[in-house]
Amino acid sequence: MALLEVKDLKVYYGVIQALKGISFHVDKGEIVALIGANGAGKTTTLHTIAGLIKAGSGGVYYKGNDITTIPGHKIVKMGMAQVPEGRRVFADMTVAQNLALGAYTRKNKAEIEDTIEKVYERFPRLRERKGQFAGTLSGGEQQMLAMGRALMSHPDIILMDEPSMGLSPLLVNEIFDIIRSVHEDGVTVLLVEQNAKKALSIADRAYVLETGEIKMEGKASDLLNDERVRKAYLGE
Amino acid sequence: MNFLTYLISGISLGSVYAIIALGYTMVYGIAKMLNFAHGDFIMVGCYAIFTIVGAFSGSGLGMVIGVIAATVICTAVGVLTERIAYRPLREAGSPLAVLITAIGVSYLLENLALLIFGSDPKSFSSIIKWEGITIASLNIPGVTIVTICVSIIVLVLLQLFIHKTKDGQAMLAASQDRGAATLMGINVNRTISLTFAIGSFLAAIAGALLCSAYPTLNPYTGAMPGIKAFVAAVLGGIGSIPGAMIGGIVLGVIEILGRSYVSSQLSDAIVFAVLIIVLLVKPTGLLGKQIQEKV
Amino acid sequence: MALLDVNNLSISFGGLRAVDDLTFSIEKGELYGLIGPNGAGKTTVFNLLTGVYKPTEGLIKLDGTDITGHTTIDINQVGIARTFQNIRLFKKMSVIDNVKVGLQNDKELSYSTLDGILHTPKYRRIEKEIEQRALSLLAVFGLDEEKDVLAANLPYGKQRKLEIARAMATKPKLLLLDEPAAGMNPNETAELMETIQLIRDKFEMTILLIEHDMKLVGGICERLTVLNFGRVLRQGSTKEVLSDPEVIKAYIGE
Amino acid sequence: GCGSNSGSGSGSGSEGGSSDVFKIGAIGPLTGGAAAYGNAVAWGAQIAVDEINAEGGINGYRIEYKAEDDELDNQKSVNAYNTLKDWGAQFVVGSTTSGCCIAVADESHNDNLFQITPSGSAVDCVKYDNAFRVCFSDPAQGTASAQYIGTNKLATKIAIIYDSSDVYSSGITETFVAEAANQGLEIVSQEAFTSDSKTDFSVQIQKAIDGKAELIFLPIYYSEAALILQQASTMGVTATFFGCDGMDGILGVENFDTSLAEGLMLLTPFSADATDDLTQSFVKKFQEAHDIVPNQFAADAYDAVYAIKAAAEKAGVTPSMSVSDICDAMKTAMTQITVDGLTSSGMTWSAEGEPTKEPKAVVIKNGEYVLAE
Amino acid sequence: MKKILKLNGDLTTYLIVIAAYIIFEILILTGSLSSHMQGLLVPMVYYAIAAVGLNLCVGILGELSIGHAGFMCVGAFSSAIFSNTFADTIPGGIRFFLAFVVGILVSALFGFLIGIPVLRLNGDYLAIVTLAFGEIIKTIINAMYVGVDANGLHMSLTSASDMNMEAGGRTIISGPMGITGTPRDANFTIAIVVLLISLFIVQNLVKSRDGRAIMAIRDNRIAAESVGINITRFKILAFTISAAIAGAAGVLFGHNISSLQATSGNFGYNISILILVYVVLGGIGNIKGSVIAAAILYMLPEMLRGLNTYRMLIYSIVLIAMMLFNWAPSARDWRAKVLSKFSGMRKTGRSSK
Ligand SMILES: Nc1ncnc2c1ncn2[C@@H]1O[C@H](COP(=O)(O)OP(=O)(O)OP(=O)(O)O)[C@@H](O)[C@H]1O
Ligand SMILES: Nc1ncnc2c1ncn2[C@@H]1O[C@H](COP(=O)(O)OP(=O)(O)OP(=O)(O)O)[C@@H](O)[C@H]1O
Ligand SMILES: [Mg+2]
Ligand SMILES: [Mg+2]
Repeated sequence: MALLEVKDLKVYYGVIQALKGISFHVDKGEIVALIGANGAGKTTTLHTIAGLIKAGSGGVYYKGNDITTIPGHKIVKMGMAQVPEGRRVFADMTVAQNLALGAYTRKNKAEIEDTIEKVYERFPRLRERKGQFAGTLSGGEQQMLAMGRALMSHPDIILMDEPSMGLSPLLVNEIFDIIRSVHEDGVTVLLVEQNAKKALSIADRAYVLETGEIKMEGKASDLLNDERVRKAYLGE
Repeated sequence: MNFLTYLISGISLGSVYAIIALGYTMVYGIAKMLNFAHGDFIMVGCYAIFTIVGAFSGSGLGMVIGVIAATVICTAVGVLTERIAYRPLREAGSPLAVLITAIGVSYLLENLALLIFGSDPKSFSSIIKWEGITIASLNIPGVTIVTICVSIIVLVLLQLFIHKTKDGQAMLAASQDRGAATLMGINVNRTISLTFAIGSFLAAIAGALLCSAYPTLNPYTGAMPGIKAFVAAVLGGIGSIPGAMIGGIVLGVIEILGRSYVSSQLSDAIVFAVLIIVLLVKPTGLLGKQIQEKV
Repeated sequence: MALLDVNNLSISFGGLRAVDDLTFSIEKGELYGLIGPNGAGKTTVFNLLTGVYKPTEGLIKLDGTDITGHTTIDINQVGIARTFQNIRLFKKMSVIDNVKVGLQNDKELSYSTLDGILHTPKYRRIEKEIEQRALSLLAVFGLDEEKDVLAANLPYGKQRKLEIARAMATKPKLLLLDEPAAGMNPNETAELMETIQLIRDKFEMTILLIEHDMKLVGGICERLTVLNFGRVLRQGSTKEVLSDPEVIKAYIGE
Repeated sequence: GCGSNSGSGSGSGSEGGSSDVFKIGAIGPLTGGAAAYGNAVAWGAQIAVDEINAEGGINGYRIEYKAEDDELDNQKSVNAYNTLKDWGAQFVVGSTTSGCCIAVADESHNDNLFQITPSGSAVDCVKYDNAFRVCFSDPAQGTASAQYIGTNKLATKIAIIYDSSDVYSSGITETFVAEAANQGLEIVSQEAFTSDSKTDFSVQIQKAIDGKAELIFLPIYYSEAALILQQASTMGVTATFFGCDGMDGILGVENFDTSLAEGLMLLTPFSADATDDLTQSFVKKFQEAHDIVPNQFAADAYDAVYAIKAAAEKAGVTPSMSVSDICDAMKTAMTQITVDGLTSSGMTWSAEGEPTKEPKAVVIKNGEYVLAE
Repeated sequence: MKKILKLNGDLTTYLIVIAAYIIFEILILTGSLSSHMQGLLVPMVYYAIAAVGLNLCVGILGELSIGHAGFMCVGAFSSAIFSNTFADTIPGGIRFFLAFVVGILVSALFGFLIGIPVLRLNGDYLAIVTLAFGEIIKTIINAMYVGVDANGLHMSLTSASDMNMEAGGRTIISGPMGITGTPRDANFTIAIVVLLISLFIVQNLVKSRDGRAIMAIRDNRIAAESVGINITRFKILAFTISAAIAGAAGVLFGHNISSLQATSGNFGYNISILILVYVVLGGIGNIKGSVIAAAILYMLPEMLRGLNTYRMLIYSIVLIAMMLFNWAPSARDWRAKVLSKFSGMRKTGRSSK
């Protein structure tokens, strides 16, 4: 059974239809990439799954439960975390406070401490900037914070919305390494990326989203070699 | 000597503003809305105490029950108001929409009170019977001492709550980015309800102290202190809890000193003029932190 | 003479020296890149150049005029315009109005407040011209079709383009672009590269850009400065810099 | 609703109306911060109307009565007046407060509609010949108070606490101060408060103490006075307090510790504790209906309705006459009547609209009003 | 096609106003409008004017002001002083015109002077300072005595006698009593003309360079600076015009009633808020909406007079309900659905976001 399944999802912004009935699934332990051009509806998809936007019709199923109408905060408790587009760190709070909020759904203090330590190990820059207000961090630092914050909830699945945006090449590589290692720790990943090459290279499977519809799907390695994908998304 | 007397009067008045401002700033800082009905929540609390104490004909027990019942009633009114009138507008994209609704709620509460309790003023019997302390013919009224103590306790508790508890952190998070807060697993609606619950709970306490210090009650009792407390909250720095406390005291002292040394007709103008000057010198209030927007 | 001359520029935030003793210069007509790891101080340099922050030390000269410590508004008049890392459009205004705001200080396109209120013939004539100028700028980015859309409703990539169009409308001598390709896919990036070159050639602007996309940097920048911890790590021609082992180690990786 | 109003207002305009009843309208703040005064007027007049109707009306015609809210706002007061006019009112009791009353008087003068204000005490309230009042004018009260204090040698050092944002209060204060000089009284402090800051009076009271005032003059309304008395008692004030007609009602403030008002003197034409039958029956009816003790506003309004009755009967007006004709007849009749009312017996009116009545000085003893001397 | 529609957006505003004017005039002429309704017309219009002015500040400039009643107050008093002083020397029509000039200039001056320091503040801090200014103006006028005698103007902030006027001097402002006996020059026609002019100024301004600069500042101050927009200049420009329009409303206010006082009920912060209610309910930045909302909301409590004591209660409930209906996203979605059902032809409706 799929860990996360989206069935015929339609989403509207007022009269604009952003998603025109998309279906896909993510199995436990997979990395699934969702690629597509600007405005294709990737962020909309993630927001709808996480319960931030109401679905027009269709359904979202997670761990066998219908979560289409479940409020966002409860979905997080069910073990889903998200690294949102544009980072959305809590600007007036310190790095440490941001991380602590990431563990909002968790109770065990010792375990939380443990996770914080792990996050700091992954992102030494965050340890250096512990006490700095998140709003004054550089773009890359904020991205690390957003990622660390999502990891704090110890999720089963993590949805990432363009985690490499605005990062230096070195860090992009690092971020993908981190995604890989997060995945190796047993976290399922749904990855939205503009950097299709990198995304496809670490993903198991992938979907291509175009103007609200899924246009292609398949094994990531196959898509990486697909002529159309290469032309449209890899710039070759 | 006189100066000291006035200073004490100022602190007395200021302590009442301060305790109101604490509740105000709580809602203001977290829900990011000017709850213009806050003053009227206070009035609701006053009437609750008045009615219940009256029913128990002024026995000591009546006071206690009165205050407890008032906090319960106020909290309920606050939470209900938020649920019915403010929550549907939260995603409307304009804090002004909620502001206007709050004004509607303010009218509603005032006119309800007018219908239920009538327009005639009622005299409130202070719930604090203590005369206070007298040092060399200077009397510090009991109400003032109690009000200041309560304000300080509230201040400390609020600070601890916001900075040390999960719910407090959730409030801060929700105040900055509700979507991101949801992604942390925070129930934003519940958090904001909680904020209103605390704010209105404090309104009841403030009401008890306001009416003990200035024992008269009519449907509009809360309006002016509410506005003054709002001014105090801004003077202290929006969203800053210690700021609200200091802002309240400073406002009270300025009002009284202005009235005694400059002009009793123009004391309101003096208060507001000082506010303007402070804000021009320190654009985010006394304790407000200037958060620079990262470009 | 260089168009932009930056000498020993520094700024501190609290204890942090975000930009530390930076010196570089850009010739007229150059396409210059500013790269470096996240948090190296690149955006801060832009903020210093445009007067958002006042430098703790150092000197900035544009076309021979000292602009150190001047206000953003003055600096724009002297000839620097920019885009922002976190897009800053006039969201509740239409696409074309965003560009028209950029034309605000054009002497040829100005009329008095009274003309504006009374909608005098002068107003009509000049507004027509403004409209045309704005449209032709939008056309450069293929945004003319969407001229009446609210800026907030544009997809991300187009928002970035609109920001560039708006900055160009102020007719700057030097255009600063902060990560123009962020959030774009390779195809869109390639398109953008062409547009940037076109801007330089056709509009005779000098361009300083910050970018993490090495394809773009390598493809269009002539010279680079690499910042690391606020200090210059390496400076020189693109080819040299990108193959420098230190730069690779600190920034590019692999 | 408006539909029905505009119906009755149309056609014949406001002239006449249904010809078998008299219509009396009252205006005052029924909501808002001054609602206590407006409601007192509305209810006081209502009692008079009910009594008159029970006894067969005016000249045999029943009275219809209606009160309109003005929220203490001049413009709204005019709106209220217009509503009453549309309704067909031939007599207006109001407005309750001075500012509103002046604004309305301008309208009623244009329409030549008879107006009698129970409590609009500013001079200009009755500047037109169609307008009369029941209460004393501000100057009259200020002067009378100073004279009373001077003649009875109550004190020589006087402190004043007044509401500088209120027409009534500042009007009395001004004439009081002027007359005080003639009476050889020394004003040791004259401190104001405003409608926006009427919770804390410590400064004003302290200045009175510092000035060693023997008497504190409070030309203000009872709701603020109640608060001042409470604060003064905690500050240990020993001076006598002296108020005007607005002070009446202080004993009626629910839950008020009347011992605080012990010794308070006020120059008022009405006291709810008076033992005469008229007062007693009025107070009883009022309390039954509204659960509170009536104050001088209510009494003034009651008297205003009886003044209308007396004048209307004197002039022999009928509902079928036009509003303007009624008014003209009333103008003359008002100067010819004598009314024994709650606020004075043997009240008469001058053509200027001013009443002639004896102010009573009362003092509060054992929680009750007692005639002074 | 689109362009014509857009142009019509402004035109409809004028048309609505003119149509309303004609309808009311016909009703008056045929005698079918009650005096109550007739008396409401001028106030309704001056509140609409004030709302248009405030919308310029709140909707276009994006700065919350809760002190606009203060500008109305300044406009009302300055013009009333003028009219009172020259009541006998200048004939009615010209005098009223000059009164407008005086009222507008003085309130514009206040707007300008207050704007300079105040507009440096942000958001709610600015709001509270405008509130403070409004209250200061009100308090001072309320305590002010002004009179003229042979020696010229006299002023006092304590009492009439402190002005030390010679006998025969005339008091113009008499403390809390304010000004009485101002000639009642205002009428519905003039009010409508002033409203049309205010609409013309604001709507045209919005479509000009300066208007765009003002809106740019509202949307993103930092970006506006980056393209060389002089923030202070345009903020003050907008604020001053906004104050001047409020002042014009004040002139009508002062000349529509004989007794003018600076009470809280006339010019206090709650009146500023009342005007803000019109602006928000009508739609922030929507000039036409302000006019309509002001008209409806001013009329509403008056129409409810029949409900007696329940009047203000019902009013408050209606206000809350209207806000929820107009602003709540759920209500908006619902309305959009209903609308699209009704007008199947207009399939391609534009999103309002
Ligand atoms: N709040 C909104 N209101 C109206 N339209 C919106 C809104 N948010 C998104 N859209 C539109 O919905 C469509 C899908 O947007 P979405 O943000 O999901 O795209 P995306 O694939 O994440 O793009 P990007 O790569 O730019 O992040 C776009 O056309 C966008 O303009
Ligand atoms: N206003 C500020 N207050 C405190 N620190 C700041 C401020 N602005 C920037 N910084 C710090 O200065 C450093 C440089 O930031 P800057 O934004 O210039 O980085 P950058 O090179 O643009 O990085 P990126 O590529 O991630 O955008 C960062 O460490 C950042 O946290
Ligand atoms: Mg996206
Ligand atoms: Mg940067």
